[in-house]
Amino acid sequence: MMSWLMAGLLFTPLAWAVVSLLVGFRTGRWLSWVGMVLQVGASVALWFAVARESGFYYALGGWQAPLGIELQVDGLALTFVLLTAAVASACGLHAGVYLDPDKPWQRYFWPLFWFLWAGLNAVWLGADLFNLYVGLELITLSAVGLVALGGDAGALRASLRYLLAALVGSMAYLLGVALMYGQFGTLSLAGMSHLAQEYPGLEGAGLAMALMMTGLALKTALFPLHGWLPPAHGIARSPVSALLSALVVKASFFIAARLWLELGPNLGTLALAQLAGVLGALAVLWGSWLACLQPQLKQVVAYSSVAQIGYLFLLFPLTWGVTEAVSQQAQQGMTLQVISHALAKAAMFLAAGNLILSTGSNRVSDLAGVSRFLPFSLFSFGLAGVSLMSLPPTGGFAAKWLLLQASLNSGQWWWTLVLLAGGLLSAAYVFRIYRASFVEHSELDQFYHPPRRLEAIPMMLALMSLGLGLVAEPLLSVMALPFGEGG
Amino acid sequence: MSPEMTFLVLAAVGLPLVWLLLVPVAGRWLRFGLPLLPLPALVLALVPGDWQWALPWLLLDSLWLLDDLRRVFLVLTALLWCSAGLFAIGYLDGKHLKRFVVCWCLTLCGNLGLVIAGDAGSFYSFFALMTFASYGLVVHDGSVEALHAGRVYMVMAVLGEMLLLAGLILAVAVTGSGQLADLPEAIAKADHAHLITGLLLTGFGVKAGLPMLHFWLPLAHPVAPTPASAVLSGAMIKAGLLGWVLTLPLGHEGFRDWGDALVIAGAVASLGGALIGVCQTQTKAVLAYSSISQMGLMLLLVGAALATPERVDLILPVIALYALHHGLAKGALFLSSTVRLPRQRVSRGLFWLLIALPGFALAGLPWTSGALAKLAMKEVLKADKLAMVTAPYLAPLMTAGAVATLLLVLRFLWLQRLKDETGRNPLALTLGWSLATLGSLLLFWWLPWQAEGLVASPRWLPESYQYWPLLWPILVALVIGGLAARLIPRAPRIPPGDALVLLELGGRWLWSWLERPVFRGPRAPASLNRLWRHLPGWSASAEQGLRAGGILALTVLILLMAALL
Amino acid sequence: MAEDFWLNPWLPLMALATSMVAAVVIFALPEERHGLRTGVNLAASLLKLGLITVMVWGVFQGLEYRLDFTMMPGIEFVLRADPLSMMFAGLSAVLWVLTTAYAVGYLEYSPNRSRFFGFFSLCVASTTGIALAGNLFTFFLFYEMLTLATYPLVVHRGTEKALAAGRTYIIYTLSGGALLLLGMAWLYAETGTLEFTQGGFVEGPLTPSLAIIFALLIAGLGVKAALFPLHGWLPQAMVAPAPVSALLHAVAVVKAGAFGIVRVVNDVFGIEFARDEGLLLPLAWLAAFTITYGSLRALAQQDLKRMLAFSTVSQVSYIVLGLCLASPLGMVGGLVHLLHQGIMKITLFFCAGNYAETLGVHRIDELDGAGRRMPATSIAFTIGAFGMIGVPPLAGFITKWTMGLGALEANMPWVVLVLLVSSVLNAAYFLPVVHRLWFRARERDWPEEVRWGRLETMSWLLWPPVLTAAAVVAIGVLASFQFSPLSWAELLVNREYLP
Amino acid sequence: MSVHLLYAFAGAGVFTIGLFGMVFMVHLLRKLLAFNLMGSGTFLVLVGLAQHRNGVDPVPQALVLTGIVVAIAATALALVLIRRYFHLTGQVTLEPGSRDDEGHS
Repeated sequence: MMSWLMAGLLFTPLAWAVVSLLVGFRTGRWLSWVGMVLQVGASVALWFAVARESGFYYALGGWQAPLGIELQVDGLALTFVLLTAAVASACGLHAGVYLDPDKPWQRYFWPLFWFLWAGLNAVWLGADLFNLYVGLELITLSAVGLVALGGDAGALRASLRYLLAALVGSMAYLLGVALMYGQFGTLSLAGMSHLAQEYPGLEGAGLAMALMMTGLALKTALFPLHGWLPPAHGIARSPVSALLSALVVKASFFIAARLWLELGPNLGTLALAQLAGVLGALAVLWGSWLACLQPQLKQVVAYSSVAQIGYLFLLFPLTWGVTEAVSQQAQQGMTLQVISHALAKAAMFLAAGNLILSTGSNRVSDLAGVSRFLPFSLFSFGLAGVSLMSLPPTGGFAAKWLLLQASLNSGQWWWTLVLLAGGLLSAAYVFRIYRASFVEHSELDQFYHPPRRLEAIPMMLALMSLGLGLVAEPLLSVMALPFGEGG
Repeated sequence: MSPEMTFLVLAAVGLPLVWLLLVPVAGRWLRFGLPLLPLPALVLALVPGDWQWALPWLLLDSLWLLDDLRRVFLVLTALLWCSAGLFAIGYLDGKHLKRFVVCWCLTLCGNLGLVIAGDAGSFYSFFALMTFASYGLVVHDGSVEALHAGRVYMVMAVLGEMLLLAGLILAVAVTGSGQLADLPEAIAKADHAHLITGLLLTGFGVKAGLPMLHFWLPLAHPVAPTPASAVLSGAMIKAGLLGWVLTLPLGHEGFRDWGDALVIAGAVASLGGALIGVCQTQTKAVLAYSSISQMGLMLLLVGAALATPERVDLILPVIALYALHHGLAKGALFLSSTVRLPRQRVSRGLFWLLIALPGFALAGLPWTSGALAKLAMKEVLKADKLAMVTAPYLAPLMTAGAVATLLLVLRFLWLQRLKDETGRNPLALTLGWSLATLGSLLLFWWLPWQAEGLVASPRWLPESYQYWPLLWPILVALVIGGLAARLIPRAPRIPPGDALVLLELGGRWLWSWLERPVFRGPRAPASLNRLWRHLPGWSASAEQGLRAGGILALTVLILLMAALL
Repeated sequence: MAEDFWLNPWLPLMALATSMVAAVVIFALPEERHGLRTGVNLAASLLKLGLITVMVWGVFQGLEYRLDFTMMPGIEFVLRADPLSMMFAGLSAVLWVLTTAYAVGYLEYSPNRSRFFGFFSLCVASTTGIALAGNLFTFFLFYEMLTLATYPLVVHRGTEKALAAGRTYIIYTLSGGALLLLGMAWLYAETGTLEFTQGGFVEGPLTPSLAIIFALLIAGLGVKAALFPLHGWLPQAMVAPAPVSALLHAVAVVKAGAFGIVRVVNDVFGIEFARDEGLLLPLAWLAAFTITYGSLRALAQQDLKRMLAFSTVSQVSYIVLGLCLASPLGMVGGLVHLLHQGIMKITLFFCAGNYAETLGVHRIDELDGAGRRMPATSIAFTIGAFGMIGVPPLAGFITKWTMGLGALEANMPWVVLVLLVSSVLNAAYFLPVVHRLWFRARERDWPEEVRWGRLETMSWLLWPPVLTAAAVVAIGVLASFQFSPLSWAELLVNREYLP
Repeated sequence: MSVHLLYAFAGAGVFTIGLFGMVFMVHLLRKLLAFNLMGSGTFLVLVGLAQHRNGVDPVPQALVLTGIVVAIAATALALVLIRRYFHLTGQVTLEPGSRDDEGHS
């Protein structure tokens, strides 16, 4: 049973990727819907399995690490698998309608989409550093492909920039992995953590850590390494942007966070933790500020991602050298932030895509008068915006609340200011869009309402993000599912 | 309380309000209700027996009641409003009739209600209703003078209301209950007894024309429609007096200095008012100053009562008597100011007699209410029975007051003669005026006065030895008046409202200061605006720089992190 | 109602849901279905009024309605009905009915009505939520929701000015929300609970961090309550349509702030604790200054609604000031003003809207002679204005009287002086308007006159102000009646806060 | 110092050169080559360091094999993109200052 599930989660996407490479877009679409159902089913089944028993290690095909692929199935990984299933399905459904099936290059969409999904699952479930690297690369390459798919010069330029940045990041990470392996002789995170505890003060481990962290920060687009993100996310097709912003950047952050939580207590320093926090804070401020200045709708959303990613890096100072309870709060807050941002940002990009479809323009100022027609997508956009502003009862609020508590309880009150300022600045750019839609003097008297399905999907995502705060308690309980050896 | 009485009380206060409901539907016949409206109140005043009616759900736990003191005021108020209403039927043209009726009814309701109010909340409510509604009566005419007078009236009224509110709140805070009957004792015991006394004195003083708070009177009376002036001066001004009597700590020790201060204020009012009044050129302005002067005389009584607790029971009936006397007489005089004289000699003489008699009554002509009031006043203010510094001066003051009063009346008559309007009067107008005059001349004959046998009915007539003291001031005044008419070709002009002119200058300066930019809200400095304009551009180029140098930044970051670890 | 009626815990949620559901339905309705929309609106508002009435009766009998569930570790979502919440919920329910009716008339023939009424209902839902919130977190939730729901109403007209006002509004209120959030998070970190508790849950002694938390909470709430210097958004927001202004000023937004301050002082810190530790005195000074400042600014205004806005700035601080007196009567005065100010101010805004809609008049100096043209509206305005001044026997007087007594009870006589000065200033800016209405002759044509048959204006527009004006008189005259606002406030204070 | 360690150090050097190239080269193909240099450097370190510490170890060999596959895939993708980019624009650089954010949805 379990092996089927695990295989389903990793190999179905790969298989679907290969198969859909052989068929056209339309057939691929049918195929993919079936695949999505399978994926969602497998994810939910995994949830039940873990809830019934507990988390476990799983060696794929019976091959033990380091040569085989070892998977770590715990509450956190499960949460992210579920999140991926939800968001990727939503984006896939949206893309199936949104993309023009008659363009020849669209046939590559589904393979790339499935490769991406496979990479994501690999990262969530991966237990050793090298497999994480492979998953990461799989994600990167398919994401770049998706950005470039059928694009013009601008899209290509953006995707090239993205690719180069991501490759450099991967290399930095890989070099770090190499140093780590040289040092510890193992690739398993757990084992490494164990060894680091046993032999503190190993020279070279610090450099390895730095390389990995920086590489991952580059891939996560932490300020000031975020330059590649806004062009790529802004220029890609909306469903692709949604996938990229919601999930792809989270993958590298997920690895960074796991590294930090396992190795940080022994290898990290206060200065490093604070540096990460400061960069995160700067990302929040700078990203939000630039989002306020962008003339184009999707650029606003893309810069908003830069800002929201900044929040995530507050995890580093809030889990270093604090009590177990505070660290717990910070981790919970971070998980919620990842989830709520994923849902909200996906909703936002999809809604933005719909709005662009309706108005025929990507410019914020062309939204003038749109609110008169009460477009569904504007609502979705707004609801997602509420989550980004982290107002209650959204998941964003729950996350912010936990982070606030963590920073207050650990005495690092300065992060509260960042959290609050970030909320206000995000309000500034969200309301900029609203404001534009309320302008009354436009000549607009016709309005193209996109197909219902296109509009329903972002709304669903936005509502999920909105309701996340209401179900934060059960959600956090999934994350905190116990972890036992075996499997 | 019997149901009939309940109904009567409700009718007395409520009838004017009910009449209001007719305003939207009624036409020109609306005015015919005016004399009827106060009738239930009049009946109420004449039904013997004191009563109290507790209304715990109304306002702040209300109590309405009627006792002897209030009864006098109720008679005065109802009668005067009645005759003024009658007069108004003939006086009014159709202009702004509805508005006038609305204001009239509201003012009437307030004026009647405050008399029977027994608790601070309802008293103050009715008082305020009267104050604010009567604004409409003052500015009814809509002329520039009327509007100016209205503004002055309103400013002073608001100030008065606020002083009053402060005083009442302070006093009620001490008692804990809002009953007026408990107030004097509470004030006497309060920590801020003198503050409260001062607030109440000045608060009611605005209405009662206390010197330096009197400015609105000579402005408002001339411009208001005549029936309105009559009630303003006859009834409403007495509301202030009633307020004093009900709330000041009369009968309690410790306010002797206040008594002296009031006497001085009264002296200033009665003599100063007269002095300024004779310089006026409008009949109604003269009458207004006369009211100020008369209220000055009543101030003497209030001062004496405040200073001599043990004499309060004697003085209060005299105050009531004096108020009744002055109210009716002054009402009659005001009404007469717009009466046209008939052409025939005989009836013309009769008219002059009827016009002059209330005036002479004010001066204390024997066989009039004035004589009764003056005598009673003299009796209670005998120097040997009062323990005041100013006690010895009271008698001469009263005499001087009588002279001054008559001088004002003579001035009024003189100006009235100058106007020399002849013609027919509308019937209602004549009736109203006659009613007021007759009331002034005859009413007091029937009233059962009881003040320790002092002026007890039926011995209201002056004793023979009293004629001379009553008469000689009248003679002196006649002589002075005659001489003045001969010798002074034109009276020096003093604008109505005297010292107000200076105050208004100050007010204008203050207003111009308020309009300065300080109160217009802050503005961001220009440099900040400039910075704000350039910021987006700078940010965009910084972002371009970051994008280009991203990988360089990465290198630096690796090194930095390695150093930190 | 039986004590153990199974529906009891759900009543608060139902009251909340009526307007919420109404909002969703209205959003879903096509723009042209005006009749149906009006029906939904009115039905929902009446239904809610009924529910609130039931709860008021229950609360009066000592029942407590409560619904809670856990959202996050340690954070509960709590709805409950106690006397204070009933006071505010009752106000919003009553005025929602009237404002809805008014808005139906006001927006007749104007575009975007679906959007307007949808957000309008959301706004009311948030207000109800604020009223029924059982802990600070739930309060905050609806407080922020109110901010968001109001923005579309403020910018409804879509003009440059409206958009600028909306921007100012959102900047102010969201910043306030951020301060509130910080204070709330800190408070939670210090005390570990947020549940509104009778007598407060903050334990002495006063530490500096508690004092800062208090300041943060008050500042956050003070933005909406328009305490100086956080009042800047209010006068700008008056560009919104009149029903919205009415809602902003009378029912929802400023009241939410004031209500929040009441909650924080009473149920978080505890009135006695706050008083004894000297937290209230600075707040009282601030409120007193705001009262005076607002009135002074109102004096200089030429635009009627702008003047009313500054008047609100001044009046809302009465509530805070009354609370800060921390004496039974003072609190009664403050609390009762929560209702009184709402009803008086809504009357004034309705009337201002009527003048604007029927005559095209926006400025005070264009009002000459409006009393003849629109007597009913003008009478309502006059009553409202006199109420604001505090002329007896109207509602405002009851407030002033009670608060004045409370000030003396609390041994803060200077407050009486503030009350008087403010009354004088109120008179100084209201009386000239009243004078113009009634005692100035009309010399020019009205800027944009619209005729509505026999009545002076559309009946949808006419009746709401007339009714509220009648209420201003009634709640003043019948102040000691058993279910009057004053009695309710007394019940509240005697039962809960200063027994 | 063993020969393995020498490999590792050489690898670090190659990596640094590659990084340098990434930063300062403008031509896209050169950047791609620089990336490949970085990759090679990393692989050297991986193998060299591991052998130095743990003796003969098959794991790094396997890892490097995988890594090379990944690098080839990435290079291929980059080449496709660069080629198409050159066809569309005639450019071989991502010139700084150009507006990247125009275009379609």
